[in-house]
Parts: sequence; C-alpha cells; structure tokens
Amino acid sequence: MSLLVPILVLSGLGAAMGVGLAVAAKFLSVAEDPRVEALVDILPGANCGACGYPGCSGYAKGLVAGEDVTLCSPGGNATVKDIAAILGVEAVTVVEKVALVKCAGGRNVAPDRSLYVGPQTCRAAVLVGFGNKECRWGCIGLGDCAEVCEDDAVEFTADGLAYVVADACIACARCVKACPRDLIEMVPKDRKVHVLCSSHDPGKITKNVCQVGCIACKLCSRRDGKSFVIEDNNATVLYGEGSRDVPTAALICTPGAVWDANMYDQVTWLTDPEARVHLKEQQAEFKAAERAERAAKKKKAAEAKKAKEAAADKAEAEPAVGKPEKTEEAPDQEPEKGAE
Amino acid sequence: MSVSFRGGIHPRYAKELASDAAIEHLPPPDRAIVHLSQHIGAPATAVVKKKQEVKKGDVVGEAAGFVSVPVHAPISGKVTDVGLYPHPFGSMQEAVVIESDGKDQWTDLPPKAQPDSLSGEEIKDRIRNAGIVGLGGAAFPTHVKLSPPPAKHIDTVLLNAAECEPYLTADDRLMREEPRRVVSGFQALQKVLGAANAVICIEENKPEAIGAIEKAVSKAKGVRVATLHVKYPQGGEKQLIDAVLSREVPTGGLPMDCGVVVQNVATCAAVDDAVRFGKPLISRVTTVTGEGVANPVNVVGRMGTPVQTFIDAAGGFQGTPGRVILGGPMMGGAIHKTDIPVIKSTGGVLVLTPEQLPSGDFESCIRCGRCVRACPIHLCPNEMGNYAEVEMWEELEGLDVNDCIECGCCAYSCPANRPLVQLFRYAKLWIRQNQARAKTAESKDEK
Amino acid sequence: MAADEKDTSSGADKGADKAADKGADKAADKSADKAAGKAADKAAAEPTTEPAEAAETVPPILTVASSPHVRSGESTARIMWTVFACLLPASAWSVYIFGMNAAIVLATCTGGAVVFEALVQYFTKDRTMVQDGSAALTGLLLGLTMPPAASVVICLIGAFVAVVVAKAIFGGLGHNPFNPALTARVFLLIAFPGAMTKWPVPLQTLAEKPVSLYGQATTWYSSFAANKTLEPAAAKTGTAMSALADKVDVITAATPLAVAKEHWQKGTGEVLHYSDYFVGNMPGSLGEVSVVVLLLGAAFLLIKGYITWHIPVSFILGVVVMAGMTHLASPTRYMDPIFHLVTGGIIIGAFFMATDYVTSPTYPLGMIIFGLGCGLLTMIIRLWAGFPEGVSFAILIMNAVTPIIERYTRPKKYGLKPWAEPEASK
Amino acid sequence: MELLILAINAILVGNLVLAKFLGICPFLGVSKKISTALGMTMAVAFVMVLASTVTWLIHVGLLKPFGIGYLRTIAFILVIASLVQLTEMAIQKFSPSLYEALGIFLPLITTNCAILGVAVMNVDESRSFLPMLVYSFAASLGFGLALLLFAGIRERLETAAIPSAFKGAAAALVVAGILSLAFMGFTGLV
Repeated sequence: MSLLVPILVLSGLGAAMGVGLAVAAKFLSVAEDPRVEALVDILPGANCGACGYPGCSGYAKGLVAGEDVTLCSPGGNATVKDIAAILGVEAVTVVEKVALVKCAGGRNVAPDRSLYVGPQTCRAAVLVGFGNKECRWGCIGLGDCAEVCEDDAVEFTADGLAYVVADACIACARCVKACPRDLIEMVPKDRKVHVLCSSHDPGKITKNVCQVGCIACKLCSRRDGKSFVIEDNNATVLYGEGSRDVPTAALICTPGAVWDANMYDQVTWLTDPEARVHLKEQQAEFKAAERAERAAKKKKAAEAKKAKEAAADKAEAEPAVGKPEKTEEAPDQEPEKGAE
Repeated sequence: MSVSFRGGIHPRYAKELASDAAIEHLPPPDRAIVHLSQHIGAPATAVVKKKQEVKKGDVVGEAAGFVSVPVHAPISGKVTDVGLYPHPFGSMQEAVVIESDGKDQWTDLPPKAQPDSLSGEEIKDRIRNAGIVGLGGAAFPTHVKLSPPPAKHIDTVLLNAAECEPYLTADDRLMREEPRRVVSGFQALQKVLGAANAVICIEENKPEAIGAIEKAVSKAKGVRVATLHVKYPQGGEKQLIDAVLSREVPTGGLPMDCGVVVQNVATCAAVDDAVRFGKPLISRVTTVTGEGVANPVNVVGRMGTPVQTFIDAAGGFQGTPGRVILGGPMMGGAIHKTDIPVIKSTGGVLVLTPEQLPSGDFESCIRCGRCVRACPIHLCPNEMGNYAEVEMWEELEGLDVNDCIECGCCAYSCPANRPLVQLFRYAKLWIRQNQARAKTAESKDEK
Repeated sequence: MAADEKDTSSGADKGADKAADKGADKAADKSADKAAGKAADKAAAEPTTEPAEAAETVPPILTVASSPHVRSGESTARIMWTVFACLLPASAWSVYIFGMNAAIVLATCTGGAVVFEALVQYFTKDRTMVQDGSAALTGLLLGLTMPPAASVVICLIGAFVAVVVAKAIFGGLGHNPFNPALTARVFLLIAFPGAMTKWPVPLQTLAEKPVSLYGQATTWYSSFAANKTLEPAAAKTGTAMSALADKVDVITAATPLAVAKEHWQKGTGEVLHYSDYFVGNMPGSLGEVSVVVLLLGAAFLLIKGYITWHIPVSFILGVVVMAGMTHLASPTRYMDPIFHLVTGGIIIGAFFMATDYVTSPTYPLGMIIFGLGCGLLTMIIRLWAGFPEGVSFAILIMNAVTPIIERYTRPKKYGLKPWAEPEASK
Repeated sequence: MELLILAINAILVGNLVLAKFLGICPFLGVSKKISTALGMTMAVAFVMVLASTVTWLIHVGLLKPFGIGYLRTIAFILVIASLVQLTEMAIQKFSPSLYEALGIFLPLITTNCAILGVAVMNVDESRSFLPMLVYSFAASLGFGLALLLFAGIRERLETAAIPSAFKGAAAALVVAGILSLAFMGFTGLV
C-alpha cells in the first residue's frame, strides 16, 4: 500500500500531462520543412553571406522557398550537387570563382598626391577629397578588404597594394562589397589572363597617374573582341561564354595592364620590377616576330602574285630580311606607340 | 543684446590675421580652368568648343535643369580644352580651359537697371542667368531658393553675416567696404520673395561691419540688424534661424518649411551686381589666411584661378605648409595640391602649419559628454561615433545620424581626438547607398 | 614609461604638498605635448624630406584630413592627470593623518595599477596608453578607498582587479561598464572583510595634536570600548594616546558610520563633533576622511568644467532627502543628514567616483537620475542593509543601470519644434 | 507589509541570479538585446508563476495528504517539463517572432533550476498560497531586473574593443560577477 500510492500518484500525474501534451500537439503544432535541416547540414557553415542571406540557415530556408541552388560559392560544385539532390532538382555546374583585385598600381607605379591623416581605412580615406592617390580609381591599400576576409586571403605588397591569394580564397565575396572603389571582382578560378586596372579616366589622364594603367588603346579588344571589351575608357575581360584566355594579350598591352598568370605569378608580377623589364623584352620580341610574320606573309602573297605574274623583279623582298634586326630597338619605341 | 542657440563651441577665431587687410583685386589669370560643376545640382553642359574665342562673361556652360546654373568665362581669350580636370573636392570633373588674350574684355551685358524698376520675376531671371549660387559654402543655386512652392509662405529673409568660421574675414571686409552693395542685393532678394521681415544677422565680433551695415540700412524699410553671440556654428542656417527667430527647421526639411530663406553676404553682393549691372558671377572675395602664409589678405579673384595664385598673393607659404584648406578650418575641405582652380564656393584659402594640425591617432571614447554639449543639433555624437566605428548602421539611423550637419563641433571638442565627422559622413553615405540598394532590389522584385 | 609614472605618483605622495601637484601637472602636459609633437613630426617629416632632393619648384606634399582641421587641444591624458592632481591634496592629507602607512597604500595601489596596465598592453600588443593616466587615476582612487592599514598584497590584488578584471577585459579605457576602482574595492571588501574593515585611529589623535581634538578623542574612544585591539580599560581611563601608541602597532577603531550602526541606533555611545568629521580627524578609509580637501579638488574640477554639477548635486540631494526624512521620523534612531554627508565616502563618491565619465550617463537628465539613484541606494544600504557604508555598492549598481538610463534620456534633437505659419500672413 | 518585504527580498537581496545563482543559462543566453531580455522575462514570469502555483497545489493537495513529500522533485520536474512544453507550443503558434527570439532558451526553461528552485523553496518555506504567489512573481521580477541590467550592459559592450579571448560569454560572465558583487550590498536589507 505504501508503495502503491506514490506509484499511482506519479503515473496519474504522468498520464494527465501526457494527454495534455498530446492534445496540445494536435492543436498547436507548427509544420516545419525537414529539408531545411538537411540543407543546413550540407552547407559549408561559413556563414559568409555570399549567397545574400545572413547565414547558411537563412539560405537553407531560402532554398526550400525556391531560391537559386548555385549561390553558395564557398561550397562550389559539390555543394550544388548535394543541394540539388535534397531538393530533387537538376544539378547545375557552376564555375568556381576567386576574388581578384583589379588594380596593379602600388605606390611605386601610381604615386600618392598628398599625405592622408585620419582613420586608416579605405572607406574613411576616400571621404577626404576622393582619396590621396593620384589615380582616383586605384587601390588605396588600407585594407578594408583584408579586414572582412576571414580566411586571410588578402595580402599587401610593400607598396600598399592589395591582392588576393587565390588558393586561400573561398569566394565569399565579402571583399567585393568592402572595397569602396569597387576594385574587386569575382573571376573564374581557371582563367589566367586578367586586366589589372579599373580606371575609367581617358588614357591621357591615366598615363599621368599610373605607369601600369589601362589606356584604352583597344589593342586587346581588336585582337579578340569576344574576350576583351573596352568600356568607358577601360579594358574589361569578358569571362562569360565564348571567351578565352588570349595567350598573346599580355604581349600586346603597351602599358602592361594585362596580367597573364601563365607568364608571371601574382607576387612577381606586382612586386618585381624585373618582371616588367622582362615583359618589355618579351613584348618587343613578340612584336618583332609578328612583324616578321606579317612581312613574310606579305612576301608570300607578293611572291605568289609575282609568281602568277611570273615577273622577274625580286629586289622587293629585301626589307623582310632587315626587320629582325630592329628587335633591340623595339623596347624604346613601345611606350611611344602605345601613347598614341 | 545678442542672441544665440544651445550647443556650439568657442574655437580660436584668429580673425585678426586678415581682418585689417582691405580687399585687393587679383589680376586675371593667364589660364583659367573653369569647372562646369561649381554648384550643387546637375553640372552645367559645355556650350563652347576647342579654339573658340570667348569674352569675359560669355556663357561657357549652360544650366542643365532647374537645380543648376550657367557658368561664365571669367576672362576673355581662347578655349584650349574641354575635359576632365582636378576639382577642389578631389575628383576629376569636366572643365573648360580658357587661355587669356590679355585684353580682359567684357561681353555684351544686359542693360543696367534699378532693382525698383524690375519685377520679382525679372530679378530672379537676372540672378539665374548670372549663375549665382549660395556663396557661403554650399553653393546651392540661388534662384531655386527664391522659388518656394506656392504652398509655402516666406515671411522672413535672413542675411547670414555671422561668418562664424574661424580665420575667414571675406564677408566682414565686404560689409565694411561695400555695405550699400550688400544691402541693396539683400533688398532685391526680399523683393523677389515678398517677405515682410528682413534681418541682417552679424556676430558681435565685427563691430565695424555692424556699424557700416546699420548706417546703410538706416533708410531702408523693414530691414533690421540683429547682433549674434560669438559662437560656432552661429552661421549655420539652422542655428541662425533658431537664434534669431526661435524657429526650428523641421527634420529633413528646408528653411522655407518654417517660412525663412537665408542668404549669404557674398551672395547678396553678387546679386546686386547681377541685378543692377547684369554682371555674371565670375569673381568673388576670398580670404587667404592662416599661419602658413606670409601675409594674409582678402582678394577678389576670378573663378578658375589656381589656388597657388591666391597663396602667392598672400606672400607665399611661410615655412613648410602643413595643409591647404578651401574654406574655414571647421568645415572646409583640404586639397591635395595647390594647382587646382577655385570655384564659386571658395570663400577662403587657409594654410595651416604642420604644428597646428591635429594628429590622426585617436583613442576610445571616454564618454565625457563634451560632444553632446557641443552638438548644435542636440544629437549624441558619442554613441553615434561608437556605433559608426563598429558599423552598426541600424542603431546609427536610430540616433538620427542623418540629421548631422557635419559642423565639426563634436570632433573639435573630443579629448580622445576621435574623427567623429568623418565617421558620420561615412555612415550617412553607407545608409544612403543601402537605401538605394534596397530600392533597386524592390523594383527588381516587382518586375 | 610605466616606471616614470610610478615615480611621479609615489613621489607626489611623499612630497604631499603643492609642489607635487605641479609635478603631476607638468608630467601630464609633457606627455600630452610629446604625443602632439610626435604626430606633428610625422606630418612634417614627409614634406621636408622628399622635396629636398627634388628641384625647388616641386610643391611641398600637403596633408589631407577630414574637417574639422583644428581641435580644442583637450586630451584624455590631460583630463585624467588633472583629476589625479585634484586628488593629491586629499592624498596628502591622508598621509598627514595616518602616517607613512597611508603613503605606502596609495603608492602601491597607484604603482600597481600602472604596472598592470603596462603589462596588459604589452601582452595584448595594444598601443601603449599608460601615459593617458587613467590607470594611475584608477590606482589612486582605489588607494583612497582603502583602509590605512591595508597590506601591500591586498593593495596589489585590488590594483589587479581594477585594471585587469574590471577594465582590460572589456577593452580598456572607455569600455568598462563598472567603475574599476570601486569594483576592486567591493571585491576586496567581500574577499577580505577583516582586513578591509580595520580602521586605525588617526595619528593626530594619538600624538595629542592638534591639542583641541584630544579631549574629544577620549570620549570618542569610550564609545567603541568593545574594540578589539585597544584595551577597554586603557581607553576608559583616558591615558595619553601617545603612550598607548608605543605599546601597540596600530590602534584600530570603528568608523563613525559603523559606530552609528552598532551603537547609536540603539541609543548608546556618544557623537564626535562634526568639525572633526569635516576636517577628517576620524577613522576611515584614506580618501573619505577629509571633506574639506576633497571639496577643494572637486571645486577645481567643477570650475574647469571637467565635471558637471548634475551628478554630485543630485547624489547629495538623494542622500539629504533620504537621511532627512528618516531623521525627522525618528531622530534618535537615525542620524541627521549632515552626519551622513561628512562621514563615509559620500563626498569622494559624489565628486570623484560617480562622475567617472565612462561609467555614468552622459546626458543631463540621465546624470540627475543617476545621482539621485546613487544617493538613495547609498542611504538604503547605510540605514537598513548589513554594511555600514553603501557608497561603493550604490555607485556600482547605478553603473549597471547606466546603459538603460542613457537609452531613455537622450536629448531631444533639433528640428522637432513645430512651426505654425502666423495666421495674419495667410 | 510582510508581503512587501518578501517581494523586496526576492527582487534585491535574494535575487535569483545574482545572489542565488539560479537560472544562469538564460541569463547569459538571452541577454544580448534589451528587447529579447524583456521577452524572456515575460516568459519566465509566466512559467514561474504557473509552475509554482501548480506545484504548490500538487504538493498541498496530493503529495502532502498522501505523505509522499519526498517525491516532490520528481513530481515537480514532471509537471514543469510538461507545462513548459505547452508554453513553448503556444508561443510558437501565436508569436513566432518571440519564439524565434527565445530560440533554444525556451526549452531550457524546462529544466531550469530557477523554476524548480522557486517551486521547491515555496514548499520548503511552507508558504501559504498568497505569499507563494507573491514570491514567485517577485522572484521572476528579480530575474527580469538582472536580465535587463545585464542586457543594457551587453548592448553597450557590443561597441567595445574586447580582446578576442574574452569576447562573448567570458566578458559577460565577468560582468555578471561584478553585478553580483554590487548586489551583495543589499545583504541584510530585510
């Protein structure tokens, strides 16, 4: 008896509560999509905001509501596949991207016009007379991008120029938003040829403020209009369908605004003055070779013509032989030509 | 009996440097870079071409819309270029470059007239055609201020002669030397607006100017002089209205929302030139002062003259210059180089020595409340500064950062040397951009 | 730098007169000047070195910054050192009253605080800010809340709690939610209740000087005959205190507030003359003993505008109202307001602790609410709670309420005043 | 008068969080913003009064008559758990935003020592019905006061440059400690 009472009381209480809860569950329940949880599990959990949602769980809810499945850049293709599997939609292949600072103008090539005093952030510096760099488009180098980068992928050259270490970048695109000069663009990871200049000033002005700025001479876009386009005094690389890494682009760009990762790695390109000298030589060689080729073609055509005409005068072919000799002079001429 | 507002600071005025220098005229420059954007609103559109001959006073840029004014050639000569040139605000802006022919010849001006014989509309037309903007610093087109919507009745027009910015003496000199011109221009504005009351508001520290103006208005009807307590920013539009009329400009509104229009001394002088002689605004009085120049002066200079010319007129730099500021030390903007041309709103060229400049290093807020007591808008710069530093925008908006007039009182009084104004500027910019972003996103959604 | 500060502060304590004031002032000015000078040098260096090589026609490199381009010249360091200097008279007086032991306590607290701050900044790789004087000020304030006989170890623990636990953890000066000195004091009071409530009798009383006080001293001692160190019999006979002093190390007694709590509320014991409280001739913590010298420093701060009247006045008002009401209701049970004002830490609390910028509200209305709250809570604790003194607790509690007070007392901004067009003009 | 003293005791002197160190979990968890702190306070007040009443009734009406007072812990936990479950469901249904704000902390009230503590204290002190009600409500008010003060401080700390090692809970706990020290001043008040 003494044992029975407590047992009865307790089980009675338990039963009453259980019934109450069961009733409540029936009337007060709120449905939740189980897929949300599954999605949260497979998302990378970086909470970087690249998708436009405040966090991974936000994106997960958005996905259930029908959001685009390709928005998670840190996760890359694998995540897209997983998401598609959970949602039961077709997987799309996405191009993996990486952030790129589209400016090569450190203080060594693009000087400051005055000394800025104040909070050492780019966003504060540009408020004071549009920044103290002569080039009003270039990188200020105070590191707002590095500040928001949680993967320490942004580094700086000795001359105060930011660049993104591609291997460390997870493509969260936070730096893109942080840069007050909109210098950072998300570019496909596998592309090698980029224009490192964002100046929209006319070439005449750009040339005065930066040694490596794009002067919109159109040499690149003329060579491949599908990969380069000149917009508002600035050469822009097209990364979309039908474009390619133009292998000769770096060799024809007179100011050296085009960076070809196949030729120079990023740090060398941005910091080593030798690279520029080397490029000039390469450009000269390339130009000479092209000229020679053109001349040869011309000669061939002429020869063909002549052969057709079956004429006897062969003295005309002489200049083609003389041209390769000009190679050594070419570097000096380069800037002059580009300026025009 | 002087009047004032709550808040504000008492900086070192240093007006004595230039206040005794009578106004001199700078010779016309050999080459003038005339910016098409010398005012708030749409930049003027160039109407001259390279190699075109222009005479002094010819229109080189036409107003692009209502909130815009024409720009005139300050010298006679040949247009050598129309292109991008460094602007005093730091960016590159479109400008017309005129090479002088040395003759300095006026173009055909509209006929001379007496303000009494002209109707309000005619006066307004002359003002607009003369390209007159508010010369106090904001450079807001004057004719726009003179065209209140019909629903808004303007009963008072104020002449802002406080000149509360330290160092500057241009308005003071102008009132002392040409009080009649100032008063006449002011009365023309009163006539356009049909305002019953007109008050000329001068800070107490300019007794000569007060005397001269009082003499000039002794015959004028409906114009009175009010003396103001010496305090910065007494010449702020909102503070002036509060001090003189005990009215408050509603948040987000304009002075006309409480029945007031405020005009500046130099503007009135320019208005007088335009109304009486049809002369466009191509020159103005500018104070060249500061411890960094040898011999502070007040000069009349043409728009488009390089800043360096002004500095040379003041005897050049004295020692190593630390900073060159267009305007006063509280709200003026520092310039990067001295080869940039002046524009209509350049009322002062101030050169400070490196020793005078505050350091850029700052510390944490210690919540001493000096900024709170100094803020003329009665905001909470201390909290706003803390939020701005960690970029908590919602909180900032909640603290009315958008009401900040960037007068600099808070940063001036901050013992921790915090760059409050700069932080608020950034915050305002960010909030504005964010709103624009939200709007575009919304319109996208609707589509 | 840290060593410098230590020397300055301890030296000042030993000297303990106006010369010391000047020394601290000078040190403050010097450090401020140095900081300013450095910045100027930095700015100046650039323009001069670069164009020197180039031709003369090259314009000098200008500096740019956001407006305003001039500053008031006020600095955190100057504020802190000024307050520090204003506390020196009180420190000197406490040394005069309690002897070398007081100097040791003050020096240990101040020096300890400065050293801990320097260490923290060394380890956090932060910009060294010891020279701004906030650590020294915190240390001195802590020292002034300590009993004169506090041991060096306790002082150092207090300095550690004040600088590291109550301040550095929250990000240093400007971010600490609680007054560091008071946090440390309350911590010590609760951690070492015995050591923190051992109040030695002032030297003057013992050494029979000034003579006028001597007569009262005997009666005074009789009122806490229950005291442990002093033999009741000796006290009762009224032997010369100096003679007694030779026999024991320290003669301790209860503070007037404790006595009030213990005895007077029950109707026993006698009251010391108010003038003694006023000049500080009573047992108590170093900084609470003399109202006069504290008020001297406070007056300077008020005149210079370093503190505003809001908090002190409302604090004192709160105390007076509360004490007045209870005293009127039951004069035998509760002491009168004057007694409450001149004993304990109300003056140093109201003028130097509660007015700490960082931990008190910034807006006038908030300050008044804060001050009243401090006053009322102090009295509630003094009259009805277990502790004889409530100032530290009251201020700490109000520190906690500060963010909420501040949130609801922000000034009304410009531009809300409605303007109706006058009828006549329509 | 007795009830008033009881209430003051519950709010200040014997503050649940700062003196009895009960309910630290929601105290730390839901005190980042003043608004959520208020929501939490209301939830706690509601649950506390409800749970105390029900447990008191069960104790007086069920356990005591049968002489099985020793079972109260189990019985109370059972009842409180179910009650909180019900509350949670109701909030999720009727105020999703509050539910979102309280997040994980609502279920945590279930096993919260503060609730159980108050229920047990009521029984231990053999309070009659009215004092029990007053005490439960005042205790939750005390909890709310602590939470509110704490939230105010933490909102301010949002802008503070706290060293990374102390960010978040560490700094919050230090604040709580100092707050508790300050509240010790009330010791012996009643």
